[in-house]
Amino acid sequence: MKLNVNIAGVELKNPIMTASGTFGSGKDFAPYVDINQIGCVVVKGVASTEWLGNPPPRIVETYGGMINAVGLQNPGVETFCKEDIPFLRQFDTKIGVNLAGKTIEEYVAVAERLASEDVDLLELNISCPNVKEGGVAFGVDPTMACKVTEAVKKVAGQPLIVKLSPNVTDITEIARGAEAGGADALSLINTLIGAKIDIHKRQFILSTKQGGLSGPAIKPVAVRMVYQVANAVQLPIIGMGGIMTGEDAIEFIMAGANAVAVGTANLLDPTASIRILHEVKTFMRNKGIEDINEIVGVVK
Amino acid sequence: MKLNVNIAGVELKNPIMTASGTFGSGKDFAPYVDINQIGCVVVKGVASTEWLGNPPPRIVETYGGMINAVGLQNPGVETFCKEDIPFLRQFDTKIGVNLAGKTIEEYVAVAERLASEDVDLLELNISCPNVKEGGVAFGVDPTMACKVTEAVKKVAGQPLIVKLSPNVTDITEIARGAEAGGADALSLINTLIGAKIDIHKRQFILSTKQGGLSGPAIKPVAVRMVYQVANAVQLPIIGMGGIMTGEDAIEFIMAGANAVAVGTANLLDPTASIRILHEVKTFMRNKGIEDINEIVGVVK
Amino acid sequence: MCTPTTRTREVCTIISNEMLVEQVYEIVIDCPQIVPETKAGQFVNLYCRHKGRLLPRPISVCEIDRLKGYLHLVYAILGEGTREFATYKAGETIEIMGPFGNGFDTNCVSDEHLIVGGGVGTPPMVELCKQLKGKKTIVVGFRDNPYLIDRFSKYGNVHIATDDGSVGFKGNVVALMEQQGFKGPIYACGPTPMLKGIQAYATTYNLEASLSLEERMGCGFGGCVGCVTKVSADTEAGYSYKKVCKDGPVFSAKEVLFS
Amino acid sequence: MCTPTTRTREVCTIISNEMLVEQVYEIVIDCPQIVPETKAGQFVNLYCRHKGRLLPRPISVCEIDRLKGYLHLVYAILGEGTREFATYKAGETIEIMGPFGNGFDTNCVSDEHLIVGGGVGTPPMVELCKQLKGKKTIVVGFRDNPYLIDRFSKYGNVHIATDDGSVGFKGNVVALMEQQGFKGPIYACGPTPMLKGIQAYATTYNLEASLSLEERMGCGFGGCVGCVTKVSADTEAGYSYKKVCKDGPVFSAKEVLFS
Ligand SMILES: Cc1cc2nc3c(=O)[nH]c(=O)nc-3n(C[C@H](O)[C@H](O)[C@H](O)COP(=O)(O)OP(=O)(O)OC[C@H]3O[C@@H](n4cnc5c(N)ncnc54)[C@H](O)[C@@H]3O)c2cc1C
Ligand SMILES: Cc1cc2nc3c(=O)[nH]c(=O)nc-3n(C[C@H](O)[C@H](O)[C@H](O)COP(=O)(O)OP(=O)(O)OC[C@H]3O[C@@H](n4cnc5c(N)ncnc54)[C@H](O)[C@@H]3O)c2cc1C
Ligand SMILES: Cc1cc2nc3c(=O)[nH]c(=O)nc-3n(C[C@H](O)[C@H](O)[C@H](O)COP(=O)(O)O)c2cc1C
Ligand SMILES: Cc1cc2nc3c(=O)[nH]c(=O)nc-3n(C[C@H](O)[C@H](O)[C@H](O)COP(=O)(O)O)c2cc1C
Ligand code: FES
Ligand code: FES
Repeated sequence: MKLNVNIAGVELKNPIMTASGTFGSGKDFAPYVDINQIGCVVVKGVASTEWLGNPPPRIVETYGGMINAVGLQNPGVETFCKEDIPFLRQFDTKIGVNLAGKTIEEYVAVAERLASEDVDLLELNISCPNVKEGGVAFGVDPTMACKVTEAVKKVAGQPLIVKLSPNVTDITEIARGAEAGGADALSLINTLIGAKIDIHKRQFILSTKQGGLSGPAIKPVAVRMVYQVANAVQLPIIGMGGIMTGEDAIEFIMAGANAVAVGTANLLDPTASIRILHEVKTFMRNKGIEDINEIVGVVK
Repeated sequence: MKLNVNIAGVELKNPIMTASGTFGSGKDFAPYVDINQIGCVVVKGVASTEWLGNPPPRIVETYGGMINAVGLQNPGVETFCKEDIPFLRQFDTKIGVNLAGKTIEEYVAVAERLASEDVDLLELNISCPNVKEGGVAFGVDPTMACKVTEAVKKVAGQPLIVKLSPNVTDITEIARGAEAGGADALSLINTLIGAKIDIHKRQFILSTKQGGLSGPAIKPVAVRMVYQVANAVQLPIIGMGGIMTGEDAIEFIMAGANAVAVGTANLLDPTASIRILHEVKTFMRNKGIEDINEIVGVVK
Repeated sequence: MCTPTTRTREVCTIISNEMLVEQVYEIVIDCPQIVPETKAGQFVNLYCRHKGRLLPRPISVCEIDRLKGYLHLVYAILGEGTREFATYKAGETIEIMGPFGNGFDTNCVSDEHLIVGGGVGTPPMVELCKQLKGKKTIVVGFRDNPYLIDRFSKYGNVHIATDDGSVGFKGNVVALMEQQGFKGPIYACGPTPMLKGIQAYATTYNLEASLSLEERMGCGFGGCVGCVTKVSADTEAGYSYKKVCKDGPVFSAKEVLFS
Repeated sequence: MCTPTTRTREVCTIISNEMLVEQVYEIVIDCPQIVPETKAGQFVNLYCRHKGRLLPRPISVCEIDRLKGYLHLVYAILGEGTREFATYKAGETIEIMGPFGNGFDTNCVSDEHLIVGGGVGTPPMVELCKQLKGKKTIVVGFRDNPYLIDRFSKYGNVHIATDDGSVGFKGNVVALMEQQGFKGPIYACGPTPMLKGIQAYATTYNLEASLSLEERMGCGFGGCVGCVTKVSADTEAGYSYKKVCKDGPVFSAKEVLFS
C-alpha cells in the first residue's frame, strides 16, 4: 500500500501531519506516541523573538469543539533552533515550522534564521494580526497575503506553505493571492473566530473575549473550503479542521487535500494521529485503494 | 417578571422567536407546542412566486450540527397570504415573514404584496444568491446590502429586519450597510457554508454539494458576531445560531441581542422553543432578574 | 384552534435488542403512548446517545404489539447511528418520537394483494400483512441471507429472491414477479432501484402500487422540508417536491418521479 | 530517543460514586495502570460521555489505594460535566487519563507542616497528609458544611473555618491561621483569593509555601499551552506564563503572580 505523498518536493512517508499548536514541538507527545510514524510534525508558531502569549483563561470548551486564545506563546526562533530541532531530528519524520509574526519584517526574520537550519517545510501563519497595518490580519486581504508570501519566499530556505484563515468572504481570493506570491503549498483551515460567555459571571470566558474555534464542529466548513481552494489553485493542499478519525481524513483527501493535519484531536488523545493513520490504512485496505494519491480530489 | 421586548416598535410578549425555515409556518408544530406562548413566529422564506427548491438529499448531519440545502422551497406569497397568515392569526403571537428573492425586484414584490397584510415584521434574507449580479449574495457586500434594504424599506408596510450572513470577513460592515439602507432591526446569524462527503460513494451528500451549517456547533461564531454587531450599530438585534437551551438564549442576550430565535432545536424537539422560554424564566428567577431587558448587552 | 398534545421525544425502555442475521437487529421498545396511534407503514424517530449525532434515525414499524404496548423495529447497521443502536441492551432506555408518516392504506379491498419487500425495506411489510384483509402474495428480496420469513409465512405464500441465489429465486424481486406473473394491488418498500422496477411493472400491467420511500430527514414531522421526493405536478416544471415524512413515506407509483 | 508508553485514555470501572455532602461527590475508580505512577498533588483527566463535551475535566487525586489499585477523587458539581459525573453508578465505566502534574514535594523535612485546604481544594490534601512525614497542622475552610474532616483527623490536628461560622472558626482560613499563629512550610490548595492570602501570610512570616493552582485545560499533559499561570521571570515584562498541567499544578508561592 503506497502512503507517501509529495508536498512541494518534500516526500512524507504518509499524509498524516500534526496541526501547528496542537502538538507543541513533540516533546510532550513523545511519551505517548511514536513520532517516527507521523508523516510530518508541524510545530507551534515560532516568532523572531520570545512571545509571552495571552493571559489566562486561554481555553474554553464549546459544543463539539473548543476556543483557544493562546496568543502564540513561544520562546523565539533562537531557542527553537537550539532545543526543538535537535529533539525532533531524533525521529524519522519531517519537520514543519509554523511562522508567527506581526509585521512582514518579523516573518522574514524567522524564515531567514531558519534558512540554514535542518527543517523541511515552513508554514506561514497569516492569521496573525498585522500590527503595522492596524491589526487587520494578512490572511483576509489577497494583496497583503501576496505581499507577505513574496517577502518570506525570497529568504526562505525551505518550501513555503501558506496557511489560510477561514474567516473570509471568499477564501479562493486569498489562496490565489498566496499562489501569486509564490507559495509552494497551502494549508487550511485555521480556526474560526468565536466566543463564549460565562452567564453567571457576566463576562467572556477568554481573557481576549474571542478566540479560535477548532474541533469536529468546524469540519463541514473546512471540507467546503478545501474543496473550493483545491479547485481554484494548482498548489498542493494540506487539509485540516476537526479531523477526529481516519474517515474524516479520507473526506479531506477526497475533497482535494494531498495531506491532512490532525489538530484538536491530539489534545483529546495524544495518540490520535497514529490511530487516524491506522484507520486510513484500514479504509484503503477495505476499498482496495493501492495508493493514497489515487483518491486526492476524486470528489468533483 | 417582565419578559416582553420591543423590536422596532413591535411588542413581543417574550424574547423567544422561531428561526425562519425551522418552524415552517407553524402548522406542523401546532400539534406539539402551544404557539400562543411564542414571542414571534418567523415563517420560512416566502418568494414572489412558487419556488420548488433543490433536489434531495437536502439534509445531512454533521458533528453537533446539520447542513441543509432546502433551497427556499415555498408556495409563493399569494398562497402564503391565503393559507398561512389566517392560520397563524388564530394564535396570540406576532408574525414575522422571511423574504426570499433572487433580485431586488423580487424582494420588493414580496414586501409590496405583504404591505397591506396582517403581519407584524418582515425579515429580509440577504443570503440568497443574487442572480442579476451573477450569483454573489447580497449579504456579502455592504453596498448591495444597503441597496436592497433601501428598496425593500421603501415599499415595506411593516418594520424591516435584515438578516445577516456569517460568511463574510467583517460582518459589521454589512450590518452598517443595512443600517444605512434603513433597516429597523438586524437578525443574525444565518447558516455557515459547509459540506459533507460520502466517502463510500465518493460524492457530496447534498445534491447542491454545499449547504448551510446550523446547530450548536456554530454557536460560538454566532455569539461573537452578535457581540460585534451590537457594538457596531444602534439597531435592535435578534440573535440566533445553535440555541438549544435557555442558558444559550441568555448568552446571546448578554452579548447584545434584544430577542433570540430558536432554529435547529425546533427540528430536534418541536417543543424546544417553549422549553427554552421556561429555562430563561428559571434563570431570571434564580438570578433575581426582574426585566429581561436589564441584561441585554451586559457583557462588555 | 388546535390544542397541542404534550407529545414530543420520549425516553422509553428497551425490552430486547437481538441480532436477526449478520448486521440486522430487532429492537423491541416499550412505548404505550405511541402504540395506540401507530399503523402499518408509519415510522418512528430514534435518537442517538452520542450527542455529536443530533438528527433522528427514522425506522419503520415492523410489528405493533397493542396488548403489551410494544413496538418492534428491525434495523440494519448502515452507519454510525445504527451501529450505536446495536450496542444497546435490554433494560436500557432509548429516546423515541412518533409515530410519523401516512402509512399504508389497509382498507383497499381486493381478492389478491401483492406485497413486495427488499432488504431493510422488508420489515414494515410484516405489520401490513397483519392488517390487510384478503389473500396475500408476499415477495421478498435480499442480497444474501433472508430474515423475517417465518413471520411472513403466517400471512400468505412467501416467495424469496436473493441476488446470489443462495435462497430461492436468483435475481431481483421484479424478475421473480415477471416470472410468476403476480398481479393485484402492490405494496412495496425497498431500495430505489427495486421501487423503480415495481413502478414500471405496475404501469405495464396496469396495477395500483403504493411505494414506501426513504430520504434523509431533519425532523420527521414536516418541519424542515428536508426529506422531499420528486412527484409529478402541474407546475411549469411539471414536477414538485413532497415531504417523505409527512406526505409519505407511502406514495402512489403514479406520482413518484424517480431520477 | 524516548520509547513511548502505550498509555492514553483508558476506560476504567467505577467502584463507587457517593455524595459526601450536598453537591460534593466521591468517586472511586479502578485503574491499576495509573495508581502505581500517581503521587499526592497530581491530577487525572476525566472525560464526559456527552460527546458535545470534548475537553478533559481535571480532578485531583484525593486518596491512592495502592493495594486495590483504586483512585479516590472528590469533586463538586460546578457545571455540566461534573453534573454528568454525579449521575454515574458503580459498575459503569468512565474514561480517564493520567496521572498529570508535578504533585507536592513530600520529602521536605520539617518538624511542623502546615496543610491548608479550601473548598474543593481540600481533597488533594488528604493523600498529602498520608505521605508527609512529621507533625502536621491541618487547616480547612468551607463556605458552610465541611467534608473529609474524619479523614484528616487521622493525620493531625484539624482546624476548621467556615464563612458562616456554622462549624469551627467564623471566617477564612488565613484569618484562622493569623489567630492561631501557625507556622511551618505551607502546602495549600483552594480558591485563588485564599491562595493570595496564603502567599501574603508566607511572605510576612517568611515561610515556604507550595500552592496548587487551577486553570482551564485543553489537554492536561502539556500539549496546548492553554492552562497557564503568571509567574515572575527575567523577561523584559518581568513575568512569563507556566503550564499549570505540567510545570504545576503545584508552584512555589515565591514565583506565582496573582493578578
Ligand atoms: C421513512 C423511513 C423508514 C426507514 N425504515 C427503516 C427500517 O425499518 N430499517 C432500517 O434498517 N432502516 C430504515 N430506514 C433507513 C434508516 O433511517 C437509516 O439506515 C439510518 O438513518 C442510518 O443511520 P446511521 O446513523 O446508521 O447512518 P449514517 O450514514 O451514519 O447517518 C448519518 C445521517 O444520515 C441519515 N441517513 C443515512 N442513511 C439514510 C437513509 N437510507 N434514510 C434516511 N436517512 C439516512 C441518518 O439518519 C443520519 O441523520 C428508514 C428510513 C426512512 C426515511
Ligand atoms: C489541576 C486541577 C485539579 C482540580 N481538582 C479538582 C478536584 O479535586 N475536585 C473538584 O471538584 N474540582 C477540581 N478541579 C476543578 C474542576 O476541574 C472543574 O470544576 C471542572 O472541570 C468543571 O467542569 P464542569 O463541566 O462541571 O464545568 P463547566 O463550566 O461546564 O466546564 C466547561 C469547561 O470549563 C472547564 N472548567 C470549568 N471550571 C474549571 C476550573 N475551575 N478548573 C479547570 N477547568 C474548569 C471544564 O473542564 C470544561 O472544559 C481541578 C482543576 C484543576 C485545573
Ligand atoms: C490550542 C491551539 C493552538 C493553535 N496554535 C496555532 C499556531 O500556533 N499556528 C497556527 O497556524 N495554527 C494554530 N492553531 C490552529 C490549528 O493548527 C488548526 O488549524 C485548527 O485548530 C483546526 O484544526 P483542528 O480543528 O483539527 O484543531 C492552533 C489550534 C489550537 C486548538
Ligand atoms: C432546515 C433549515 C431551513 C432554513 N431556512 C431558512 C430560510 O428560509 N430563511 C432564512 O433566512 N434562514 C433559514 N435558515 C437559517 C435559520 O433561520 C438560522 O438562521 C440558522 O439555522 C442558525 O440558527 P440555528 O443554529 O439555531 O438553526 C434555515 C435553517 C435550517 C436548518
Ligand atoms: S424531515 Fe423535516 S420535513 Fe421531513
Ligand atoms: S492543558 Fe494543555 S498545556 Fe496544560
